[in-house]
Amino acid sequence: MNWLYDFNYLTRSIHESLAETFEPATVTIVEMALAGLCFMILFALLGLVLVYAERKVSAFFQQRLGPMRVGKWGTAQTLADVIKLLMKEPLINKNADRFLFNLAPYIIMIASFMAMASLPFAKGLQALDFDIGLLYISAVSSLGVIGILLAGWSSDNKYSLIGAMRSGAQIISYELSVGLSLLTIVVLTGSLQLSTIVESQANGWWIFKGHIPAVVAFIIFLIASTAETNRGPFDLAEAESELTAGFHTEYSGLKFAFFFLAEFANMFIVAAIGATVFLGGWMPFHIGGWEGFNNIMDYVPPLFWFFGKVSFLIFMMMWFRWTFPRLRIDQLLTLEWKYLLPVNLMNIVLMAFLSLMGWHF
Amino acid sequence: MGYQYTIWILILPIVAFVINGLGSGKLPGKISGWIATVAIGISAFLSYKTAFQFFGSGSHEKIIAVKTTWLRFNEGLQIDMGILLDPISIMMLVVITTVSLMVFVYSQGYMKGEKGYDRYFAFLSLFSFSMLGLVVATNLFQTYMFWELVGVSSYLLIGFYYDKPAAVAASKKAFIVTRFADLGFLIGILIISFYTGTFDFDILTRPEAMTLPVTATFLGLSTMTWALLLVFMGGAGKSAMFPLHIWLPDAMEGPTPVSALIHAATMVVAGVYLVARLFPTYSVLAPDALEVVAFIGAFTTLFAAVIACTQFDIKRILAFSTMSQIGYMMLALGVSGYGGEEGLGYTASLFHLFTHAFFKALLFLGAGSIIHAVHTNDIREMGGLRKYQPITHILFLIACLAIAGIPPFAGFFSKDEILAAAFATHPIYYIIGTLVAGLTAFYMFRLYFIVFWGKSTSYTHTPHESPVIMTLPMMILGIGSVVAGLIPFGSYISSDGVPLKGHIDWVVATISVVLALVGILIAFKFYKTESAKPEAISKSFGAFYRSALSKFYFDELYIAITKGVIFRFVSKPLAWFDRNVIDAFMNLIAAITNWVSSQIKEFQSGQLQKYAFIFISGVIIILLSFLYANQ
Amino acid sequence: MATSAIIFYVVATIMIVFSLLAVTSRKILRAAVYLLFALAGTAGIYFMVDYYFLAAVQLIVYAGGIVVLIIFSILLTSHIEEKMEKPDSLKIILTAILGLGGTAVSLYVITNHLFTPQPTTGVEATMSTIGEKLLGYGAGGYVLPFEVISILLLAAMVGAIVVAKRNKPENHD
Amino acid sequence: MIESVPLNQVLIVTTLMFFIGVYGFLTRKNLITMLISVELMLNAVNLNFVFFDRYLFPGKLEGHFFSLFIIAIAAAEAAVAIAIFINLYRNIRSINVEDVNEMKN
Repeated sequence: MNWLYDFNYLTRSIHESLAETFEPATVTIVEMALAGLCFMILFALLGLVLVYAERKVSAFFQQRLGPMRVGKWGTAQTLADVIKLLMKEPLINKNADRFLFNLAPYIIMIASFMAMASLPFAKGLQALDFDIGLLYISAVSSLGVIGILLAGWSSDNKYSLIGAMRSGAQIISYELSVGLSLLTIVVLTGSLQLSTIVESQANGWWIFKGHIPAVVAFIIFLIASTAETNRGPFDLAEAESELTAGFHTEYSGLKFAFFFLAEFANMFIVAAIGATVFLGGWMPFHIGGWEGFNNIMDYVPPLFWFFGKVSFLIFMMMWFRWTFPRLRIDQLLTLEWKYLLPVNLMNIVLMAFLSLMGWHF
Repeated sequence: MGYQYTIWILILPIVAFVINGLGSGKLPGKISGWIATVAIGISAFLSYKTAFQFFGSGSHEKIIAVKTTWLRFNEGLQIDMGILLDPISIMMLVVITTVSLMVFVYSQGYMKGEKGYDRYFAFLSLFSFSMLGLVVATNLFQTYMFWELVGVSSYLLIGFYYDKPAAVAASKKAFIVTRFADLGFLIGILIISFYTGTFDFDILTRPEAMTLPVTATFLGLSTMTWALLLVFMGGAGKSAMFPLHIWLPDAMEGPTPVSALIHAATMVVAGVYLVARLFPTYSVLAPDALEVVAFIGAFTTLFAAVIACTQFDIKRILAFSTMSQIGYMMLALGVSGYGGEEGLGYTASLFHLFTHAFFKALLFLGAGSIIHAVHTNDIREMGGLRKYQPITHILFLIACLAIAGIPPFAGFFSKDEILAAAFATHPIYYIIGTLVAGLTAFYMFRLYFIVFWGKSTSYTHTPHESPVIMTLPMMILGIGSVVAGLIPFGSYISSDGVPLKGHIDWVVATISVVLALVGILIAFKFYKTESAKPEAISKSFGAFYRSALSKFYFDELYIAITKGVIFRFVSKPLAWFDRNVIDAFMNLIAAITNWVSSQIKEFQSGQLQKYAFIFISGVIIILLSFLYANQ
Repeated sequence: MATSAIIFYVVATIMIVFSLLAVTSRKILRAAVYLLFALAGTAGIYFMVDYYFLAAVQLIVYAGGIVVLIIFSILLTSHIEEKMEKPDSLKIILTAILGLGGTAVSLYVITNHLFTPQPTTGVEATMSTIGEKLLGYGAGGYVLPFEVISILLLAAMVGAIVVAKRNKPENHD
Repeated sequence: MIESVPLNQVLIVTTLMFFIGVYGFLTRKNLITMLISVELMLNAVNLNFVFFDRYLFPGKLEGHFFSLFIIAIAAAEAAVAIAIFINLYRNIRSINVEDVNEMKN
């Protein structure tokens, strides 16, 4: 059962067994393929689970049942939806730029994939672990906006274009706050490497250890990452009453599914980042001095801790979506540039001061 | 104890100039006047201190108090800036600061309420600075620079009322005439420095320097003679010697205190000072030049005195009188020899300069006081002023007696020495000098009687005595006019530094005093009360009188020469040449440039991509050539 | 042939092809997207030479920043139906000759020059060394250019805002 | 990669990229596409710096920092350039380089 706690055993044994039969170059390729396959499966599963979760959560908040017909408690509803989407005819506008139109969803997907590649799911379960981890994630996640802009432009549709512009402005703006709130914690860890960040929380999560600035940063992170993923209450880019469906109005079938999937994947990614940076990643919950309690917590495998925290954050974001009314574009930008960003800058200075004085735990 | 503090004598006025100049129009009330006055007052105090220290020490050697190198041409030739102290420069310092201080104080009353009060005191301070710098110059070049500065301040002050066309014209005239003279001065300096390799007075006037190997000749005279003549030309321009005198009468357009300071007591004697400064050089290397100095001096003194007898403008009379007196000084320098008793003329000249400064400044300030009271310059509109201005009257009388050479007033002693020096060398000059002494007494008392006695004119408003701030400086100068002659001048200042025992030549003195008394008597007869006699006598002189009244038509002559000859035969052809040859050449060049640029303007199309194309092609070509060269 | 070499050749080919497409495509947004691919390829090469930080910066600034800016400006200034006119063929020929000539000269130099590596013992391009060097003021520190560039960026930001700001119509009431 | 690909070959890539940028800069008329070409050239230069640094002076990181600063400056340049383009478009309704001749005459 060791592999449940440290995946290094598992990966090492896979690597060794492969190395016995193949050449080194082939080993590398095969390992890459395997990792890719795993991520694809994860992606698909995420889509299935999260779409179902969203429906159920929205139903919960609206005091109704949600999907109940397909499968037990409607569990197979998403699967049915997938089949429906696959069967749909892919339509393209007459004047649309076909190449870009087809390219856009892939760019968004690729960006999500690349970001996911460096997430630490559990000890040793991390595809890419280099010392620029957090920077890398914000770098590749910033690529997604290009897909949105391309989609909006190439659809040859005014609503799509306006939706894309709104979305682009929103993502670029809130990327700043996300990055800065993460930097607030990086000041404490002294490293961008995700595994190091997780290790540094072995004796307590940063949200507890980092005093008030960490809490402020966490709140800002939650708000900004919700906005960055274009989710409500910041989903004005696809405000159906104004813009029908925003940048993906013209998409149908599988490509629409890609956008849909990418949205949930992005939600997962930001939740995972938040969990990793603020909530200790796969580290179990410990309370200083309570040896027995801590031992019990250690028995829970890291994978569960990680997905538990991520689920909590995703639940929070869904909660937001179904509770808050939608913002106007000017309110959206005012919130970012006039409130979040200045507060964030002050906060980071404060945190640097705390870190310099060694006042954190 | 050193003399380093003498630098403050120069610095204070320039500081006052800067403050007043920068604050012009912004300084409150009359503060600018006080700034300037306090500055010059401290300068005056320091000058007296210097004088006591220097003359008290008994040595009359030259002292370089301050010295810095300003320009360095080569190892041998460099231009210094510094302060040279010797008897004559200290004497000049005392004179300038004293008269300046009096004039500054006086001006505060005279200029009260005038527009440009700040500007006036700024310029006056600049003038004081320049004049002080001029007299303490250690070398010819520094002299020249301050000489020009003096010219500029004079120009600025003559043209002080720049909204008056006459003042503007007068300032331009003064500037152009003196500039013309200064050109000679500059050439003279260049020749001297070329042959001697130095600008330093210390070397130039040292007795050893008299053996400088100056053998080159030009037109039969040695180059040194030419050079010194040219230097004298500069001096003559500043000192309004014939024939460069024409600017001085017109310069009276400036404010009267300015005339007192610049055009009577200080600047106009700069020429005398310059010749005196270089006197050993003149005396040994160029006796011929001294002859010229003497001749010009003698001619001017007579010439100006004659004109002065005929004028009616109070300030012009004084201006001609000034010319006449400076002519005296030049005459004395010209007849002087170097060393011992021979050098009497040198001492006399500077002595007269000294005494003249007091009484001529007093005369001008008195004239200013009168003008202040009656608002006119024409003496025919004055008369009987002794009742209204008793203090001015007394002081003016003292000054007149002093200039007329009546003992025991200051002018008597200095004039007597000049006449004695002339008597000892050139009898002709002596006769002229004595004659002029009589004429001087006549025209001064003509002025005096007309203004203060004469008919009582009815004034539009009653003239009043000037305020204390104006009469006080006049009183001090009045005291100076009385006692200045009693100073044993010869024991302080002599041509070779050895004290000269001053004594009065009784024969000469008696003759000149008698002549002066005769002049006064005639003036008394003619002008004490209104009479027809002057009219009749002037009629009997006929053409001579009329030409003297018109200043012997010199202004007209100059205009005729410049307009008729220079403009027509020189300037016009030059202008033609300039327009049709030089300009045409320029136009040709411009046309060629125009043509070429129109041919190549395609390169400047404003098209960024063309530029980039050419740029990158050039880079590749250069790269290729490097490759080829490295093969 | 080593795996990394194969990957390099593939990436290099992609970069060159997309560069060519970026400068020849007649649809402006496509040109921008091709540029994005070329720049992303560059980032890949930075990854391959172990300059992770530079690669991430390349992605953030170039791909995520400049290309997004360019796409934004395209969205604001062009329409989807616009197709850029083809430049006149003389211009193309002249420029192609110039480009080929330049390439030939450069390639000649590159292939004929013997590059000799300097055996230096140095530092790895890890985050901490980069951070220390960027803010180091001793030998090998880059704090001065770092600060200068921060000023430059500020100036560029202010300048861009001022230039692009729409002048408010003045209210004369 | 450093061991398996010689420097000459990687430099060929950057050279090609650079001159493709030059070609684009000279033939394109739209200012944005010209900017794209400039970015290509800058990118090629960056690559050159990195390659020289990595191959010839390993461990010095000088080329690395050069590239870093070039990227920063390119960002500033692009921001200002695009601000100018947008203002230009607002004023003359075109971002064609040949139409920008209001100041000429």
